[in-house]
Amino acid sequence: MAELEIINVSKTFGQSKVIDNVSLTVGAKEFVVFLGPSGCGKSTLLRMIAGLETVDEGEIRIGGKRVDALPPGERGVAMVFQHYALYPHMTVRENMSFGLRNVKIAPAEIDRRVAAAAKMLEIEHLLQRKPAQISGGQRQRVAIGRAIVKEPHLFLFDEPLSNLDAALRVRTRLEIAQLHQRVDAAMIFVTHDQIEAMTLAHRIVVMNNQRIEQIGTPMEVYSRPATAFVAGFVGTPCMNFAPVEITGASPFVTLRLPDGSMLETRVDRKALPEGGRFKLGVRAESVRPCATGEGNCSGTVKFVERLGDRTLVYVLLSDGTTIVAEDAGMSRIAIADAVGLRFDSAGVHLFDDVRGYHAAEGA
Amino acid sequence: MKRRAFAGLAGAALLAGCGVSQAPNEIVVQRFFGTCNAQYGSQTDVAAAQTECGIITTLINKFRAENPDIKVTVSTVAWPGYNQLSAQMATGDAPDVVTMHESAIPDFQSRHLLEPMGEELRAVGVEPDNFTEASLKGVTIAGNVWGMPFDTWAPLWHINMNYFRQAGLVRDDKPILPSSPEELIEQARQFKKATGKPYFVQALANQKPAYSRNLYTYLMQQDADFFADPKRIKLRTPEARRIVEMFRTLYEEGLTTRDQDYAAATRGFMNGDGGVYLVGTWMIGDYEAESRRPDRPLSNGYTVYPYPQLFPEKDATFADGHSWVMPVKERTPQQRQAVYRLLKFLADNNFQWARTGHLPAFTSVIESAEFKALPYRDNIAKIALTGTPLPAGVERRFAIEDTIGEELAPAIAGQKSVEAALFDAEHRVNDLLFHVLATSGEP
Amino acid sequence: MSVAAAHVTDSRETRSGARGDWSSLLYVAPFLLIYIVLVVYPLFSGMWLSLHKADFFGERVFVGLENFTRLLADKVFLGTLWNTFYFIVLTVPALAIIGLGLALALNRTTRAAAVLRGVFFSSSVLSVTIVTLLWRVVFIPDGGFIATVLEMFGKPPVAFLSDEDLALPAIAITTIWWCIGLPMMLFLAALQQVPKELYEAAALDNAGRWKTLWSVTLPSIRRTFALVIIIEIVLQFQLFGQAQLMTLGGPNNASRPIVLFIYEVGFNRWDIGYAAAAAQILFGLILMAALAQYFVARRKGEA
Amino acid sequence: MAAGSMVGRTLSDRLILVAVIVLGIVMVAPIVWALGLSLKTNAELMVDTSSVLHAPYTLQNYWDLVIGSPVFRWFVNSMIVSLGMTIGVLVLSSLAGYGFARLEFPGRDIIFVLVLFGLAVPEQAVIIPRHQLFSELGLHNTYIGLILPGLSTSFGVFLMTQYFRAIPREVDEAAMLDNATRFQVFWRVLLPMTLPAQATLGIYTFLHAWNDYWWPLISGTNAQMYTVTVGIASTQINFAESAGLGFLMAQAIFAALPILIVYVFFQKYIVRAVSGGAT
Repeated sequence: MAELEIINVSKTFGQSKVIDNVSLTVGAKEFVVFLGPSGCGKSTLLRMIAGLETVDEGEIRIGGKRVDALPPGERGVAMVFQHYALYPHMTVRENMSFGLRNVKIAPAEIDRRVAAAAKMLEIEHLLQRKPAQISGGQRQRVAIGRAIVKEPHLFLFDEPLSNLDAALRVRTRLEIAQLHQRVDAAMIFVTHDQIEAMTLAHRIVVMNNQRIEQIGTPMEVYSRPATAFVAGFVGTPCMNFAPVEITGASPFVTLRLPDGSMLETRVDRKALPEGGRFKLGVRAESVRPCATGEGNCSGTVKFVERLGDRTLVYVLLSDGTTIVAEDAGMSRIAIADAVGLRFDSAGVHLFDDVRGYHAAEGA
Repeated sequence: MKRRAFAGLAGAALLAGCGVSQAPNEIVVQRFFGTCNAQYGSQTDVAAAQTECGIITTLINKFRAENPDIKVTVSTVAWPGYNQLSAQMATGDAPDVVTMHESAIPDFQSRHLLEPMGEELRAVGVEPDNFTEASLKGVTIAGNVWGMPFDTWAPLWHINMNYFRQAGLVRDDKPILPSSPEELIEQARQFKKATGKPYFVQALANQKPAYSRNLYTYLMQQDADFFADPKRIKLRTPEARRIVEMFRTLYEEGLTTRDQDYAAATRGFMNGDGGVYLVGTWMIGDYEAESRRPDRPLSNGYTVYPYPQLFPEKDATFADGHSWVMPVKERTPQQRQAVYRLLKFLADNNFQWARTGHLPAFTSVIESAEFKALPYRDNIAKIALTGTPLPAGVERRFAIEDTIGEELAPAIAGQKSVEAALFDAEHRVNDLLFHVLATSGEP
Repeated sequence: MSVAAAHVTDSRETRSGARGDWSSLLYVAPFLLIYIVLVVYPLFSGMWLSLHKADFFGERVFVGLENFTRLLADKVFLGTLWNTFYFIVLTVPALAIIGLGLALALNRTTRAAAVLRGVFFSSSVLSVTIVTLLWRVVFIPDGGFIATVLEMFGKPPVAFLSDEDLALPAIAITTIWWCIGLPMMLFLAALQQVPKELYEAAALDNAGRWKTLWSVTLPSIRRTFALVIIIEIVLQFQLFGQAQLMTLGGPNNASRPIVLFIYEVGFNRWDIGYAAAAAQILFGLILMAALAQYFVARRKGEA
Repeated sequence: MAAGSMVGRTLSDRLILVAVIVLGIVMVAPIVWALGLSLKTNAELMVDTSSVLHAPYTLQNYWDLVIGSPVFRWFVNSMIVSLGMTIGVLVLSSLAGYGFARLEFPGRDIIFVLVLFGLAVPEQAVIIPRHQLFSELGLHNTYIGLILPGLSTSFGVFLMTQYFRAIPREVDEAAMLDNATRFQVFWRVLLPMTLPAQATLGIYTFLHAWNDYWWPLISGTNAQMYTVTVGIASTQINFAESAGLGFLMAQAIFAALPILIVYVFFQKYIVRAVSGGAT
């Protein structure tokens, strides 16, 4: 059953559209991540679900019930804010029980829920402290605890990890994943960090320019990006792009790279629209350095990035295009080496050069 | 916070009802002269009391004791209290009877804020014919009596006879006083040479009225009609210039103390800072007491005189007086009667008040043996005749005094030319009077 | 006045979490009511009054702008403008700087610091009547406190309150003495808010005392500094009691502030139309100062 | 400086301390002088105020105060007026500050600017019409009449609005998600967070009210309604504060003492409250 349905929702602030006709369904117990650059509308969409922003057009349903006219408290959702938004004058216990007391839940029940949540989050020893007296990571846990005690069917996280240092961020990320295992609820998590998105999500909703670019599982988004934007936003390093010309007859197209070298693919000529202009997209992992003359093209090594398990090689083609290729961890390639590049045709994507949509892939 | 706010509201509601209402037999007496309840709060022995505050406090205590049917509420105000009184009158919350300088009466009378009192005073046996000339002038406007005079006061020459003797300025146990500006400066120089002290002790700092009063006195002595038209002052005259220049010379030559304020000058004279202190009647009692203490600069060496006549034209001294007036107000017959009973009582005890140093307001008292028996009163009794207020039609006299004083101070201290100061003073006073709204005669 | 308008908000906001409705106005209404009755109405009433030749006791004649032309030709009034401005220059920076200095010096937990904080605050609770009485005793050249000290060094006494050049500075000193408690307290409070980590970081960076003060402490209390300046300008613009009780505006109009002028004209001379006109000019001046401050602050805030 | 405590006592630390102590002596000298004056008989002071420097001292003035001075009454009046004004300003400013900072209503920004204009309105510009208005409403010589004008000042609204604006909106939103009504958001969540501003505003208002002179002088004209400031002025004899100087000082000390004691004992909490470091 769908926990959350967003149907043709739009919103404008003054002249500018901030959400443009978005539809989305989130299933029960699903973990969905809204991913996108800042200003793409992901936070606004989250806040609309929470009831903190109005909905100008369209519908939002939670648990089958239309909620877009309800105040935030009555939507049965809980939210964890970017800056935690703890009440500084209340103790941790009071912070966690505030919402429950407002809906007149029996004190015994409140105590039970707070105790359970505190135990789960290992913050039992902090219950009598105030937010100013605990660390950033602890505050994060309290903010999560405040959401848990409400026992909602939908959790909303608004970039909750962005204020933590790197180590803590990884740990908390894991904990949120574990939390999702334990609670019987759907979660929506907003972030601009694709690693968070990839590691946490059942499905990722990639947003850009007030619209959804793609909805899919992490692997779908990674390996079959729906648009050049998605392809460029997800994955490290960024996908290589290069304008190409289509040559060669059927059945498969051959691509002319900007430096003039040719790349044969297994893309069906008929699958491509006539007369379109395309660009090549290929991830570094699908490009291997080789001896000059052996690969599809060649160039000069501009920069070498050693990551331990693999090595990224930045190769400058003769026309000035840079292609990033991946080599083994123990690669001996050095700057200024002349290398050849071999493209794995299965990893080749073609994108409409104008509108950016995914036109074809090599597999 | 919730509780606090509630308490605040409840308190506010309570307090709103806490306005002050007056009982039918209650009269509110508003006065200056200060508070001295600690010493005199329960005293009724008027004869034993000293100082303005002590005497007026015991007088009213005594009246209360003798008239248990009247409730007298005393409200003491900061001197002179006219801002407060104006505010009260504007709000219709005036007291029943108030102390008022005679010089302030025209302001309030011209706006129909005072009741005429002549007839009713006469009815309780306080006969205006018995007022001294200075007092009668002070409370009479357009033939009506607008207040019961309480005293006449004037600035005087308080003299340290010990220094005068040292300077050779004593003859027949009396001080030799100057009879012209030149002589004054001559004697002052002689005094300073002999004693090393300045001739004059003056409160020149923060004290505007003193300058004006000196000017008034010496203009009057020259018979200069500087207020021929009560709406216009004339100060750009040789007469005025002569006076200011005289004080300027005294200042320049160090023949006066310079930077003392009132308190410092009052103490200074007591401690032997100079020969003559120019201050009002109210200090006589204190200095007389001081002169009876041993081993003090004033020991057995104090006397007091009116301003000596420096100009041959006229023997005159600027004078003012304290009086009791009744603001226009609705009163029960009981209250009205109570006010006049109090006034009668105060009139009957005018001698006691005169012990402060002020001159009595009643001829019978001034001529009485008991008054004459008070020290130095002989010397100054003539002020009851020579004491002269400004002409009756002049309004805003406190403001005028301040304005003139403000302009004369820098002229005397040499910070401004005499000519410019007199010009500015005249201009400012006339501007002030020009903008006093003409009021429509009698009520 | 905003009921109809509030309804519009209503329809827009009920859907949102803000839940705006007519009750929004309930929060500001109590203050607005008092503000309108006790400030706005009297202000306009005062403006109207300033166009009249008016007596304290009721009679009024419409004279247009005469009061204003008269004011601009009134040497005494023009002098008060200068005096007021000069007084602010004398007091406000001094209050801010001394207050800050004291706060810096006393922001520690020792017993001595606690006592001294009490000492520096103590003058604030004295009423103006007493403060001026005390300081007259200090300033008076005849046996006054300063004169006595000068005398010990063989110097002649200085007549602070009757010297044109010294009267206003003397009042300023009195005022600083009287008012130093509040800025000090505000700064103390602000200093307590500066996170300790900042000092630790500065210490690790080997920043010296002055460097720390300049680059850590001061930037952290910027807002308090602005607050102190605003409060003090508003307060010192309204100088009244000290001048009235210490010098009566003298000598030679050297220490009369504009408020004392208004008071004297209104309550001593009963020329309330003229007083009202002077008050309007004071209002205009403070308004300009406030607007200037506002724009400067805003520009800085945006930067 | 906090830095000083970490580095330990240095020479410059001590120099600063010495400077502050010297300044403190300058600061306290006039008060000690006043205390001295209050311990001398009036007669002695009339002759020479420097007699303060030596014995004999007497508590006579304080005794006189206890038996015959209305200073108690003035003190109570001043307390009622100052506390009333402080509470009133805090309540009104908090409500309005929240309204201007957080709520949507038409004309809000314009109204706020108009309220800010009030910062520029000196009391003198409105005092005469205000006085006439209070006459018509019969509010003179009532506590309400003394308190109300103080409630109209824009400063508190300005301060509270700024403070509310500085609180992240996330906090309101969290509370809304916690099912708090708008009033609860204000009362239970935001208001407690403004304690530092409340303390600042409260102290400022209290001192301002305590030292106010002009309005109480012309509104509370009945001797029963005098505040300390007006009352002390009223005891001065015929422009002669030379007489009764000791008694005057005793009254002043007496009137200032309770507040001073409150400050000295509670300064830790006051400063902590103003700084927001409340426990």
